[in-house]
Amino acid sequence: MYQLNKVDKKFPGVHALKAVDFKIGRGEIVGLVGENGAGKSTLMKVIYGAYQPDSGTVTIDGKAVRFQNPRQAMDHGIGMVFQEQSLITNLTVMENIFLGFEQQFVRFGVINWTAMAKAARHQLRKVKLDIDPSTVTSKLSFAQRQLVELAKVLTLEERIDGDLVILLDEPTSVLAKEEVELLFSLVRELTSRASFIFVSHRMDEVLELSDRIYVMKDGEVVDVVEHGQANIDAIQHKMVGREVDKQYYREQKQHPYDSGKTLVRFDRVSVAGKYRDVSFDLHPGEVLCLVGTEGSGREAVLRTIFGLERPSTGAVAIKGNPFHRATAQEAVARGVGYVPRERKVEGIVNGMNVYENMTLSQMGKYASHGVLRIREEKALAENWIKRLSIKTPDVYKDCGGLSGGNQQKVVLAKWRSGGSDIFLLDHPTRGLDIGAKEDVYDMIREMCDDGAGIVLVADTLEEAIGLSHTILVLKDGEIQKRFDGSPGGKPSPFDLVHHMI
Amino acid sequence: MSIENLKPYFPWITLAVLVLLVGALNPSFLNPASLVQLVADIVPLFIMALGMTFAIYIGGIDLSMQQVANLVTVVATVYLVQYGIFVAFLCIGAGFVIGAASGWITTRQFVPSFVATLAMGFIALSGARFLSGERALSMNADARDASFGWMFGNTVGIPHELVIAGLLLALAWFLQSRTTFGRALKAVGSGELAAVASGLKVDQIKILAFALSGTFAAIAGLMFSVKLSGGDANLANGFLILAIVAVLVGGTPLTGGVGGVINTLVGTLIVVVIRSAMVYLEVDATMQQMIFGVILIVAIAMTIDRSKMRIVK
Amino acid sequence: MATIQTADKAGTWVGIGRETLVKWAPLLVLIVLCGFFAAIEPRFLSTRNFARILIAASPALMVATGVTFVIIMGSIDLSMEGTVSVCAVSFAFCFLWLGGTLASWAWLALPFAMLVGAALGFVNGLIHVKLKIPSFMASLAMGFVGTGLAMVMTGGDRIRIEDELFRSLLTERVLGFPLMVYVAGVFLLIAWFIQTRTTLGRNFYAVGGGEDLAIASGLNVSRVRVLGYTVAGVFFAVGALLAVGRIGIAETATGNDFMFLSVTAVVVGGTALWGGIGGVWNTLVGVLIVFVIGNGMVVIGLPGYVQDGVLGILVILAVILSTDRKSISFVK
Amino acid sequence: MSTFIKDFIEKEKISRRNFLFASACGLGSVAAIGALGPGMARAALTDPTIAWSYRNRTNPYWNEIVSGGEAFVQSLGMTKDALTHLINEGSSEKSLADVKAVLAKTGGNLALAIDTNDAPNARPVVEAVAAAGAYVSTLWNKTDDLHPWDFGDNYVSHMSWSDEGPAEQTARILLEAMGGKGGVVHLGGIASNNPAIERLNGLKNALKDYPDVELLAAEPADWDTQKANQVMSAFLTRYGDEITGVHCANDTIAYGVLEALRAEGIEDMPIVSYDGNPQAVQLVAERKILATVFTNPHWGGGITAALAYHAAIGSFKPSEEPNEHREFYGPTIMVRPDDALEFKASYLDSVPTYDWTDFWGPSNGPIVYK
Repeated sequence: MYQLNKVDKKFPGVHALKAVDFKIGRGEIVGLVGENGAGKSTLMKVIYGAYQPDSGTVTIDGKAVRFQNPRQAMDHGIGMVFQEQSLITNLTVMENIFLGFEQQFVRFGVINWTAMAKAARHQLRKVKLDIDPSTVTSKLSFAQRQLVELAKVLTLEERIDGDLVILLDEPTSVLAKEEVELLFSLVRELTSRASFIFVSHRMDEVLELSDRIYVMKDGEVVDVVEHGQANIDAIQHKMVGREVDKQYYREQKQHPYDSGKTLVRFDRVSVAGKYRDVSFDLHPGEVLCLVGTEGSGREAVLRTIFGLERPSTGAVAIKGNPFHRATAQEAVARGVGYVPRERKVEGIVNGMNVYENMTLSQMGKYASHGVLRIREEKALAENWIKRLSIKTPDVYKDCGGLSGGNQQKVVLAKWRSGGSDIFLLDHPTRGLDIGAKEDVYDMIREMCDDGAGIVLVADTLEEAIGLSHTILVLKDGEIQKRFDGSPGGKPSPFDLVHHMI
Repeated sequence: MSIENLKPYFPWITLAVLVLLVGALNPSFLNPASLVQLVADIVPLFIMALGMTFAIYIGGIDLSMQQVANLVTVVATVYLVQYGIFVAFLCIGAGFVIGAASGWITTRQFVPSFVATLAMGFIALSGARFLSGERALSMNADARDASFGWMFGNTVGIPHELVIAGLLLALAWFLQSRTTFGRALKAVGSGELAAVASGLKVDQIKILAFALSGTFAAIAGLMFSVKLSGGDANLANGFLILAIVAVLVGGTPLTGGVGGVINTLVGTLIVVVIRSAMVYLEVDATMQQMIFGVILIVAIAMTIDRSKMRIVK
Repeated sequence: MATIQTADKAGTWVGIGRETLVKWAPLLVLIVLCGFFAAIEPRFLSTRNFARILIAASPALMVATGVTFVIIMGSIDLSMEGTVSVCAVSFAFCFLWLGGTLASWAWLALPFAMLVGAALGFVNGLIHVKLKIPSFMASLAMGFVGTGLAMVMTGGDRIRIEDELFRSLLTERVLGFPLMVYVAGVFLLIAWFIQTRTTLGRNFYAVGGGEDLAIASGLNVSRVRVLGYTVAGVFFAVGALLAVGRIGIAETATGNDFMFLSVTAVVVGGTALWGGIGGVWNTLVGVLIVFVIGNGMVVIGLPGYVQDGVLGILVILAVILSTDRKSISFVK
Repeated sequence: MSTFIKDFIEKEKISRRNFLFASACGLGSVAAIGALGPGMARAALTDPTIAWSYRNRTNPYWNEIVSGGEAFVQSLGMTKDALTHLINEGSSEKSLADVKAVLAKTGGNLALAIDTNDAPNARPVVEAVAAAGAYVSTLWNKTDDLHPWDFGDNYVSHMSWSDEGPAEQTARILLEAMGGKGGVVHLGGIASNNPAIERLNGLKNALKDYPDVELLAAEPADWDTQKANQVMSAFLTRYGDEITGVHCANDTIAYGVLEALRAEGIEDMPIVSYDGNPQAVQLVAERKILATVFTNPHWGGGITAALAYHAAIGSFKPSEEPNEHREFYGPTIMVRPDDALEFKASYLDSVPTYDWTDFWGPSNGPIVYK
C-alpha cells in the first residue's frame, strides 16, 4: 500500500538515507529500529512530509506522491505521533486535537465550541480516554497526553477516505508499564483502520508489537525481520554491527561498596508536596536506584541532593557535613554532579563548544582571579574526548551538534573531570542507542570503582535492577521497600512493580 | 559551504560595503581625519551599546540605560566641584546600583527585563529631575578642565576619547571571552537551565550583567556630561534606541548567547555610517527617518546569523 | 475566555487556589490602586473622573489590544508609533479630501485608515517572517519607516479635523461617557471575539504555546504570524482614529509614546512576553492600571518629578503581584 | 489695528530704512577690510553651505523656523533645497554628531544656524564649529557662561526670547478675565527647559498683584498636546469648579487643554498660551484663547541663518559688533482677540518679505543674565 523505492537523502556532509526500500501493507504494524544516527528519524521525516527525498519515489497504492510539507502528507492519510510531548500545553484538549483543522467547526468565521467538543469526545473515545475535552492540556498526566496525541492523529480517520499510516515515534518512553499495555492493545485494535510504523529503543516492545521489523544502520536498511523470526540478539547485532555484550548491564563489574563511609545521608527528609520521611545512606562505590512512577518523588530526591529543593523537615548530610542552606553551587562545591534527564536543555549548553561545556561547572579550577586558562581547558577536553572516545571533530564543536550519546559523555566528563564523587543520574540513557548505553553502563562501573557514589533514576526497571547495589521503591512520595541488588541476588521487575503501584 | 564560513563576517562586510558606497557617492566621506573624528564622536553611544550588549547577551534587555545616563550627567555636574575627579566613582557607583537593582527585580522577582528596566529608568529619571531642580545645569569650567580635561585631548592625532573607548572595548572583550564571568554569561544566554544544573550562580551572574550595563551607561553618561560640560534630566535622550539598534545590527540577537562586544563595535559603526551618510548624501530632511528604517531592515537582514535560531520570534 | 471559566469553577471565595489568585491579581491591583487614590482624594472616585481616565485610555487600549495578539504569539510588535501616525495622517487626508464631514462620503476615510493599518501590519509581518528577522528588530525598524512616512506625507504639518460629527466621539456623552469609550468597548469585544471564537485567535495561542509543535500539526505558522501582525495593524489604526477623535489633530507625533506604554500595559495586565498566556481582558486591566496611576498621581497632587519614579515602582509591583512565580523557572 | 502691532510694523519699516543705509556701510567696510591684506581676509568664506539644525519636523514652531531659513536661502537666489537640514530628534548626541559630520563634509565651509536641543550641548557645538573655521549662530539654548565674543568671529550670535515679561502680560489678561479671583492652573513645558521656567515665572509675577487668585497647580506637559490633555483632565478631577483659568506654556499645550475642556462641555474657560502658531491665532480670533504671544519664528529662523551666513562671507565682522548685536532677544508680539485677524492677515496668511540683512532691527534688546 505505502511504499518507498530507493529513496535517497543527502545533507551537507552526511548521506542520511541510502537507497532505502520500505513498504507497509494495510493493517500492518511495522517496527523500525536502529542506533541513533542510523537514519530512522530522517526516514520518518521523509514519510510524513517534513523532508523531501533527493531521489527515489514514494507511492501510495502504486501512485507516486510527493509531499511538500506535513500538511500534504496528512491529506494523504499519513500522521505522526511525536516522540517528545507535542501537545501545546496552553490550549485545551480539543483545540490540540483539531489544531490546524478547525475549519470544519467554523460557521461564518465563528468557532462552534460545542460541536468541536462533541467531535473531540468522539476521538477520545477511540483511545478510551474519558476526560473533558475543554480541559487545558497542561493539567493532564504524561500518559493522558500521549493518548490525546494518538487521538489527534486518529482524526485522520474521519478526514481521509483512504488508508491511514500512523507513525509512532518512541510513544512509550514516558509511559508506565500498564500504560504501555493499554497503548499496545489500542494500536492492535486500530489496525482494522490504520497501519502503524512503530519506532522504539525498547527492543522487547518492538518485538512484541510488530508484524515486521526494519533494521537500519548508517542510512541503510540492513535487515527486514518477520515477527516470528525476530530475535533480540540478532537484531542488536545487525544494528550495532558487532556482538552485543551478553553482560549488558556489566554485572560482572559490579563490586561491593564501602559501607564504612557515607557520602550522602538522608534522615527522615521531607519536601512539602513532593515526598515524606525519606531516609537512606549512599556509600562510596554504591549505585543506589530510586524506582517509582512519574510523580513518585524520585526526581525530587535528586533535586534535593543537588540543592534545587530545600527540605521542609529532616536533615541532609553530605560527607558528614549538614547541608543546610542548600544551593546548587554548594552541592557542586561538595562534589555532587547532576546528569539531568533533559540533556539538551539542562545537560549541555547548546551553543557552547566541547571544552566550554566540560569546564562549566568547575571554571574556578581553570582560572586565576577570574581569568580563564583556556589552553588548560582544551587540554582537559582533549584528554576526556580520548578517554571516553567522544565522537567530535575537535574541541571547538558546538555541543548542540553532537549526537545524544556524545552529549551525555560530555556531561559525564564535565562532572568526572571536576572530581565529583556523588553522581545524580536522571535517566542517563534516555534516548541513547545500544552502543551509547553500554558506554554509559561501563562508565558507571568505572566511577564506582573510583569510589564514587551514584544515585540513579533509570530508564527502565531492567536497567535499574541490572545496575544497582540498592533499590529504593517510592510510591506517592514515600519509600515502600528497599531491595538489595548484589549480583546473584537481584530482585525481578515484578517484585518492584508490586510495590510501585 | 563558503557562504557558511563567511557568516560571522557578514556584519563586517555590510560595514565595508556601506562605507565604500557612501565614499563612492561622496569621496570626501573617506577623508581619514574626518573618519577618525566621526568615530571619536560616537564614543558615548558606543560605550552605551557595549553595556547593552551584556544585557542582550544573556537574553534580556536594558531600557534604563538612557535614564541612568541622564541621572549621571546631573550627578556629575552637581558634585564635580565637591569631589573633583572622584565624582566618577559616584557616577559609576550609581549606575552599578541601578543596574543591579534592575537585575534583582528581573531575576528574583520574575519581572521581564523589558518592563523592569523601563520602570527602573523612570525611577532614575525622577532622581535626575529632583537632583537637577528641573534645570539644565552647566559644569564649573575650571573643575571640569582640572578633572576631566584630559578626556578630550589628542595624542599623535588620536583623540583620547577613542583611546578610552578602545580600553573599554578591550576590557569588555576580555570579560566576555577570557573570564569565568564571561563564560558564565554565555552559558546563561544560550542555556540558562543547563547553567543552573551545572551549579553556576545564575542569579548573581544575571544581576551582575545588568549591573555592568548600568555601569557602562554611567560611564557613557559621564563622558557625555563632561563633553557637553553640563547635565540635565533629558541630556542623554536619543541614546537608547540607537544603542539597541547598534547591538542588534552587529549580530547579537535578542535571544542571547550569540554575538558579543566585537559585534557591537561593528554594529555601532554601521549605525553611525548610515546616520552620517544622511548628511553626506544630503538626504531630504523629511525622508531621513524613513530611509533610516529601510536601510536598517536591509542591514539587519544581512547581518544576522540565522543558523542558531531555531524559531524566529 | 479562560479567566471567567476558572472563576465560575472557583465559585465562592472559599478555597481559591493560588492559580486563581494569580489570574485575578491584575484586577485586584487595579481595585487596590483605585481605593488608594480615592482614600487620599475622594474626588478620584467619580463618574466624571472615570470618564476622563477612559478618554485618555481609549486610544492606548486599542493599540495595546493590537499588540496583545502579537505578544500572545510570543513575538513583539514595536511598530505601533509609526503605524498609528501613518493611519492618523492617512485618515485626515482622506477625510478632508472626501469632504471633511462624516455626513458625506468622507466616512469612507474610517475604513480606509483601517485598511492602511492592515497593510502596514501585513508588510511588517512579511518582513519578519519572510526575511526571518526577529520581530523586535523588524518591527522597530518598521516603526521608523512608519514615522518617517507620516513625516513625508505631512511635511511636518498638523492636520485639524473640525467635523462636529466626527468629534462627537469626544463631545457626545451617553450615561456620562463619551462615544469614543463605547467605540473602544465595541472593538474590545471584537478583539475578544477574535481571541475566543475564531480559528485565527486560537492559532495565536497555539503559536505562542509551542511554535514547532504547531508547525508539526500542520498549522501554517507563517500565515498566522503575518495575519497576527495585520490584525494588530487594524487595531493600531482604530487607536489612531480615537487619538485623532480625542484631540482633533492628526500629525506625525500622534503615535508618540505608544510603544513603551502599550507593551508595559500588556505586561502589567498579566500577558506573558514569552507568549501563550493572557488575552484582551488582561490588556484592558493593564491599560487601566497604567492610566489610573497616571491620573491618580496628578489628582492626589504628587510633584511632577516624583511621578515618573512612582509610576516605575507601581508598575514593578503590579507585575510582581500578577506573576505566577511557581510556574516559571526563569525570566529574561 | 492694535497699537502694539502698529508699533511693531512701524518699527520694522524704520529699521528697514535704516538698514539700507547700514548695509551700504557694511559692504563698504568689507571692501575696506579686503584692502587691508590677505591675513584679515581669511575670515571670509566663499559660497558656504548653509545649514539649520533643529529638533524635529513634527512641531509647527520648528516648521516656522525652517520656513524662515528657507526664505532666507531663497532670498540669496538659491532654491529651498540649498538649505541643509540637520534634525536631532530631541537627541543632543545626534545634534552634535550631525554638526561634526557636516563640518567634516564641508571642510568647515559652513554657515550654521542651530538650536542645540539642550543648553549644555551648545558649548561643544560652538567649539567644534570654531575649530573648523566655520560660522555658527545659535537660537534658544546655550548655557549662561557661553558667549559669542569669547570665540572671535566664528560664534556669530545667540538669539533667545525673554519669556518672563510677555508671559506675565498674558497672565494679567487671564487674571483680569477671571475677575481677579478664583483658581488658576499652569501647564508647563519640559520642566528643565528655560522657556518653560520663564513662562511659569511670568505667571507667578503677575499673581503677586492678584491676591485673590490661587495658583492651584503647575505641572509639566512637555510641550505635548496629548500629555496636556491628560494632565488637564486630572486637574479637572482634582480641582473641579475651583479652576477658573488656565495658563499654558505654549499653543500645543493649549490645544490639549481645550479638547479636555471640550470633552467636559466647558466652553468658556479663560485660557492664555504662547508662541502664536496660526491655529492658535485663529483660536484667539474665535475667543477660545484670550491671548498668545507671537515670537515670529519665521523671522527668527531666517535671521539666525542670515547672521551666520553674512558673517561667513564677510558681510560684517562679528567681533567688531557690540555685545548687544551678538546676544539679543527676539521680538514678541501679543496677539489678542481684537487684533488677531488683522495680525493673522499680515503675518501668517501672507508671510511678510523680510529683509534678511536687517539683523537687529526687530530684536528686543540685549540678553540679561540674572
